[in-house]
Amino acid sequence: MSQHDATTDRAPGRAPAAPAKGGSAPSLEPSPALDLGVQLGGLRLKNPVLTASGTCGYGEVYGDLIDYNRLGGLMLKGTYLEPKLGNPPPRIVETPAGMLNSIGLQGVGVEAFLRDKLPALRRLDTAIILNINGSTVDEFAELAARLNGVAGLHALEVNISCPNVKVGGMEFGVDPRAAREVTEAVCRASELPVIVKLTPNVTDITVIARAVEDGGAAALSVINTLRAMSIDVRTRRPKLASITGGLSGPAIRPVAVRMVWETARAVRIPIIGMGGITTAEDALEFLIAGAGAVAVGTASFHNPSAPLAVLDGIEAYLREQGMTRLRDIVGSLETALYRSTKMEEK
Amino acid sequence: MSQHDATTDRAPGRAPAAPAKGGSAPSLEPSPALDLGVQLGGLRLKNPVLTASGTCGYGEVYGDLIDYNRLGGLMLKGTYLEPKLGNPPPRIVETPAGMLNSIGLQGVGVEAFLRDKLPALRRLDTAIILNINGSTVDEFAELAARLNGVAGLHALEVNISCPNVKVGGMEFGVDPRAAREVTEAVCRASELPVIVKLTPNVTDITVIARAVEDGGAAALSVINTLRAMSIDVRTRRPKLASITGGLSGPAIRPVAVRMVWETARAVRIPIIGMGGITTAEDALEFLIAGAGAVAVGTASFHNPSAPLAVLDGIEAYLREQGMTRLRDIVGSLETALYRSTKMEEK
Amino acid sequence: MPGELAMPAAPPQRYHVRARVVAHEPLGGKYRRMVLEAPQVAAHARPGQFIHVDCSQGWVPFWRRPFSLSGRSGDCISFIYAVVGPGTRNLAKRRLAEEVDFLGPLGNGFHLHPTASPLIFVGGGYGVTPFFWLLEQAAGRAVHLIHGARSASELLRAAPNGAQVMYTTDDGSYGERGLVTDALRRRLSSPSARQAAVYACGPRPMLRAVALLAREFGVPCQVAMEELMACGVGGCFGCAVKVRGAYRLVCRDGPVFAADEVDWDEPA
Amino acid sequence: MPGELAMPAAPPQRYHVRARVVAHEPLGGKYRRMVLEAPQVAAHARPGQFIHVDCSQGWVPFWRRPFSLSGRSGDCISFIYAVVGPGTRNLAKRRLAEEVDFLGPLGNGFHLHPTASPLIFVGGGYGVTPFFWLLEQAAGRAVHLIHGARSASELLRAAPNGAQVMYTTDDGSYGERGLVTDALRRRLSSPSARQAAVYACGPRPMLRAVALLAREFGVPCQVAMEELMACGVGGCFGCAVKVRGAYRLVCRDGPVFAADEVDWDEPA
Ligand SMILES: Cc1cc2nc3c(=O)[nH]c(=O)nc-3n(C[C@H](O)[C@H](O)[C@H](O)COP(=O)(O)OP(=O)(O)OC[C@H]3O[C@@H](n4cnc5c(N)ncnc54)[C@H](O)[C@@H]3O)c2cc1C
Ligand SMILES: Cc1cc2nc3c(=O)[nH]c(=O)nc-3n(C[C@H](O)[C@H](O)[C@H](O)COP(=O)(O)OP(=O)(O)OC[C@H]3O[C@@H](n4cnc5c(N)ncnc54)[C@H](O)[C@@H]3O)c2cc1C
Ligand SMILES: Cc1cc2nc3c(=O)[nH]c(=O)nc-3n(C[C@H](O)[C@H](O)[C@H](O)COP(=O)(O)O)c2cc1C
Ligand SMILES: Cc1cc2nc3c(=O)[nH]c(=O)nc-3n(C[C@H](O)[C@H](O)[C@H](O)COP(=O)(O)O)c2cc1C
Ligand code: FES
Ligand code: FES
Repeated sequence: MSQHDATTDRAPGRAPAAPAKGGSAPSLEPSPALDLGVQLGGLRLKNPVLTASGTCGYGEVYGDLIDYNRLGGLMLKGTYLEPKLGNPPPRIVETPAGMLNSIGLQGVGVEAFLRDKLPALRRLDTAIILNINGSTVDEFAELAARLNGVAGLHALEVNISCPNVKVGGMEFGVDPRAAREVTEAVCRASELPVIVKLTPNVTDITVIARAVEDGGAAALSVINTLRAMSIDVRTRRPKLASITGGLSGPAIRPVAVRMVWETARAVRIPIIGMGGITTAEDALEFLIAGAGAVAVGTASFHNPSAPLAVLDGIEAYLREQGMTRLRDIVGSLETALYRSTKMEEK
Repeated sequence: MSQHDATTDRAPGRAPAAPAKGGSAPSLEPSPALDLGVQLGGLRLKNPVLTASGTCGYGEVYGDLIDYNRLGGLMLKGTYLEPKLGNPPPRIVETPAGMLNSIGLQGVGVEAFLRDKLPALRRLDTAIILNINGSTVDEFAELAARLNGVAGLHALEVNISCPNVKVGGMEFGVDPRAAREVTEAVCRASELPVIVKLTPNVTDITVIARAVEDGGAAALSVINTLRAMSIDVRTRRPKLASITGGLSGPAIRPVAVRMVWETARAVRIPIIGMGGITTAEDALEFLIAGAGAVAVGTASFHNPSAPLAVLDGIEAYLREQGMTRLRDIVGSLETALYRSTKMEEK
Repeated sequence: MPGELAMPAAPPQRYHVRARVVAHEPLGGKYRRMVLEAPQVAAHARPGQFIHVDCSQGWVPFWRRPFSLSGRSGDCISFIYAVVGPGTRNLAKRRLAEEVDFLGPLGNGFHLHPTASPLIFVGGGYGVTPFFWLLEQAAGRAVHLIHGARSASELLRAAPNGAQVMYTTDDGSYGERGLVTDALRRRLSSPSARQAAVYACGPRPMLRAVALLAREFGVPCQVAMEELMACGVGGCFGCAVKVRGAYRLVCRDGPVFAADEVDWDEPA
Repeated sequence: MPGELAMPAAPPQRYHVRARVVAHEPLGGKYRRMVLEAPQVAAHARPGQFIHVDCSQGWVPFWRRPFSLSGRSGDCISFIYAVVGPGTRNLAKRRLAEEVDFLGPLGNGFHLHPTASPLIFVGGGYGVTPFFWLLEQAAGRAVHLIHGARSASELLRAAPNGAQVMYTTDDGSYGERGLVTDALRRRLSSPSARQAAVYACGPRPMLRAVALLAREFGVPCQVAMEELMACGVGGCFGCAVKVRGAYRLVCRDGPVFAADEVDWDEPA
């Protein structure tokens, strides 16, 4: 079980250029250069650590508390064409080793994003990835098209966990045909690399993953939140106004790792792994299972420096293991021993 | 978040007749009789608290540490027609607020169960429910038939999360047709009330629940474990020899409550709710969501008296709320306020 | 209502610090006061702002916990908290010289009306804590503090200087029997209160009642609101309250809002 | 191998107790010893058995933690543990007179061969702790204790009475440089060891090597095994080891097994 490890300086000041403590401090001795670079379809990241969508706003949230320039990229808050009011409160619930949220994709809409949020992001030296949403396939395509030719945006992450109004609010992401259709529409409309984010609320994630790969996605994000619910037994009311919401945090990590592993064996496109990552060790589970990059979400609420600690720890691990390239560990899970043992048993 | 609350006497001795501390001690003043009885199809329980299958063996495990006679029933370890070797170790992993297991249904087989285990259980004043398993529909039916006319067995719980060898090892429980087929076969073969236990690893649990209801099940158990995985980053090997396993414990509770709530609205047969119950408050979430009874599983590993503490706490809650019958809270979730608010927003 | 009530946006300076505990004392009842040495935070904080404290042991509780600042002194800030659950129970165990990890100062803080008089502060339960500091800022002005709770044991009787203090308890176990709003109504009914301004912090039903009274009497009113918080810094959008028809974030846009801009009829 | 090595099944008496800490002391290195007052447990426990201790704070760690009993004295039992992770870190914070919640005594325990001589005890790292107690049971008989670890700081040098003790360290920082099995081989090679019996506790690779040596020299051998444990009482079937082709439970059927019955070639 990951233990909490506070990772900040005592009064680090704004936007510390030096890495936070807690992650391993970079050694001063010369050591072989580490190649942490990641190629996700057409998107190049300088290292594999991203922030997960919806947990760092439009990139303005933690910029004064951690140095975003050290990260591989920022996956921004889910955005629709139009501004969204979001769900009524209560919107969040604390659960064992996790939390529920039903923010309802409250957001400023694409025009306000481009006008008010993007300019500041252009000054960062990190990949900027916008999480896009729609209620119909056409909305997705229109939003993707609007983002063509926009400087400072490096990729789109398509959130297919949002409700499809055309089919009674069922998520796009649970139906392989709808998932593929959205993917194709966005890929057709967009000039940017298209990452599609899968929902874990399905019987077989590989079926959806393959549909999305066939639809032309450059990469996959795995996983979004698990649908869940919590009840206040005193009032006998749901703790979320929207009744159900999404479970995230360490509680779901074992499910996320399993889904990344399954998906990695089912598709050829790269995967961004996420779900409960709090430490480098957690992130390494995803990389070893087959993710080419990772995103840190809920953990940042507990510790804003969590993404940096994850990055520092991955570097330290590679050095310890005498490796020079991140890709040497991607998908390096050793299962042969166990498989053969199992067969022997039968 | 539930807090741990040790619930035992300081040296309680064997099989304490008095309730353990920690749950509320029954008041000595006369108070209106509480009706905690539960009717699950043809099965009558004196109260709604059961042990979850696979977490109390064949009922011999905790009998010296807690008084099973106080419980509504025991759901015993998963049993096949034949003895099963089980999976090679490692079989368990600790995870944030939970654990993985891949025991592989190690078990003595039905004949040894009847010969060696059942006689002692007949002396208990609690419902005895055997969890049955098979690799084919015929195996399920044969096992169910073998259990007809056996004294001291009160119901069967059909575990449809086990792999269906006829269709390449996919679980029966993820396919509505297979789920219904197994249910029908067992109901046809058995004279006992048939409870069917649903897997959470599906896109829409209500589809499976309805199929099983149509197949004739008397009640449903919701949920079994979530498929999950954990990796040792030092060895880069899976922490379970079987690579993936089942996630249980408090981590999954919000998913379990959601599934119970969805299922309760989709079927007319009663539900036994389970998944991460550690305290009475947790159990009440399931009852309010629509479960008619609850089962305590993984929590017993931490605290063998957890089922008794849950029972005591449910009683205390009912008294506090001035209620006299358990069924007054079953399905009492109040959602109207929230729903109307949400509509207003649109 | 006057424009001076519009609250400024995100605060200019926030820090993630590990600060040494320089004092930690029981205040009676469930209350304790903690003083932390945090020079930069102390330099930038203002009354009504809060800090978001890591109260966990091995990730339990999973979220940080927000506490209003109750004072500043030199390089130190202080807050007063009630021990009510797992987080505050852990916090209560911290000893002198140990370090506490927190984010702050967060939120906007109160803005005292430049000319209003008297200034009426209304604190329900631990909601009174920011007023201990706000009182210092109002030094020299006429201030009334109305502090209420369910019963005497939940009152914080750290009798501040320079204010007329009135206590209320629901059960009459200390001060006046009744609600803070009964006392507030009486105060506002006095002709001397025509130019008053009201500042309130406490549970939402109390704030709502205070807001309605302020509107009834036509005096400006600011309320410091509470919502469950995950991140505390505007990252999760969890702590929403409806203000003028849109959801604003208590941690970033508040916790202080102009009372008449809050949509009080929303459930929360 | 003689039938007397067959281990008895589930123990006759188990209790779930909250016991007062009556001593808790550092033993050097990462080691600490805890003494708990638990009359019923003390009355029924035997060397080689273990207790399953709730080391959690707010459910972290989620499982109890198993520790071998290292002794009994009157109404008290004791165990020695290394502080290595979250559970043992929490345990190390328990103070005198606080209560510790545990299940025990669990498992079967060692069974000393009635006539063998000398009795050779082999303890790797904290695996030596049950032998401190077993030594008392062997009082008056010829006993050799071989205790090894990676380096001096991991040795438990609580020099027991009545035994010849030999220390080994992998790095030679204390005692002999090498493995316990090097020392064991030498001991078994001596003609005086023809009627020896071997009792071992430590990491699986060590136990395997000890078992092979005992077979080579034709002497009886019992090994106390370790596996990750959730329940500790036979409820979860998690702590399986393969013994004579079937999975047995370390917590219920063990932790002590006849060395030649364990399927050592299984991965674990
Ligand atoms: C902006 C802000 C300022 C605050 N200032 C103070 C302060 O100065 N002193 C003080 O004692 N407390 C203050 N609180 C409340 C404090 O954060 C909670 O009491 C604390 O989080 C409880 O944590 P716990 O783990 O001990 O208990 P929990 O078990 O988490 O909570 C105990 C009870 O408090 C309720 N609660 C928990 N968190 C909140 C919250 N954020 N808002 C409302 N109710 C909550 C729970 O529903 C429960 O009933 C403030 C809250 C906010 C949002
Ligand atoms: C029957 C039995 C008897 C034991 N007796 C003692 C004893 O007398 N003294 C003592 O110091 N320790 C003993 N142990 C080991 C002890 O249980 C672990 O060190 C302890 O659980 C560590 O818990 P933690 O939370 O501090 O660390 P964790 O973070 O859980 O573990 C730290 C390290 O120990 C390993 N570990 C944890 N639990 C076990 C386990 N059950 N078996 C093997 N490795 C494990 C982990 O893989 C990790 O590398 C015994 C174990 C068993 C099964
Ligand atoms: C408060 C919150 C808001 C989120 N918003 C979005 C979103 O807008 N779009 C999206 O695709 N995922 C969203 N997510 C999901 C996360 O990006 C991530 O997939 C998930 O939380 C699992 O990772 P974690 O456990 O590290 O948080 C949100 C998660 C949280 C907790
Ligand atoms: C070690 C272990 C063994 C289990 N074995 C079975 C089983 O044999 N049959 C079955 O239907 N469910 C089995 N389960 C699932 C539980 O009965 C229960 O559905 C699940 O663990 C969720 O409840 P919990 O979180 O309270 O444990 C097992 C769970 C655990 C942890
Ligand atoms: S608490 Fe996260 S946005 Fe306010
Ligand atoms: S630890 Fe559960 S069966 Fe041994």
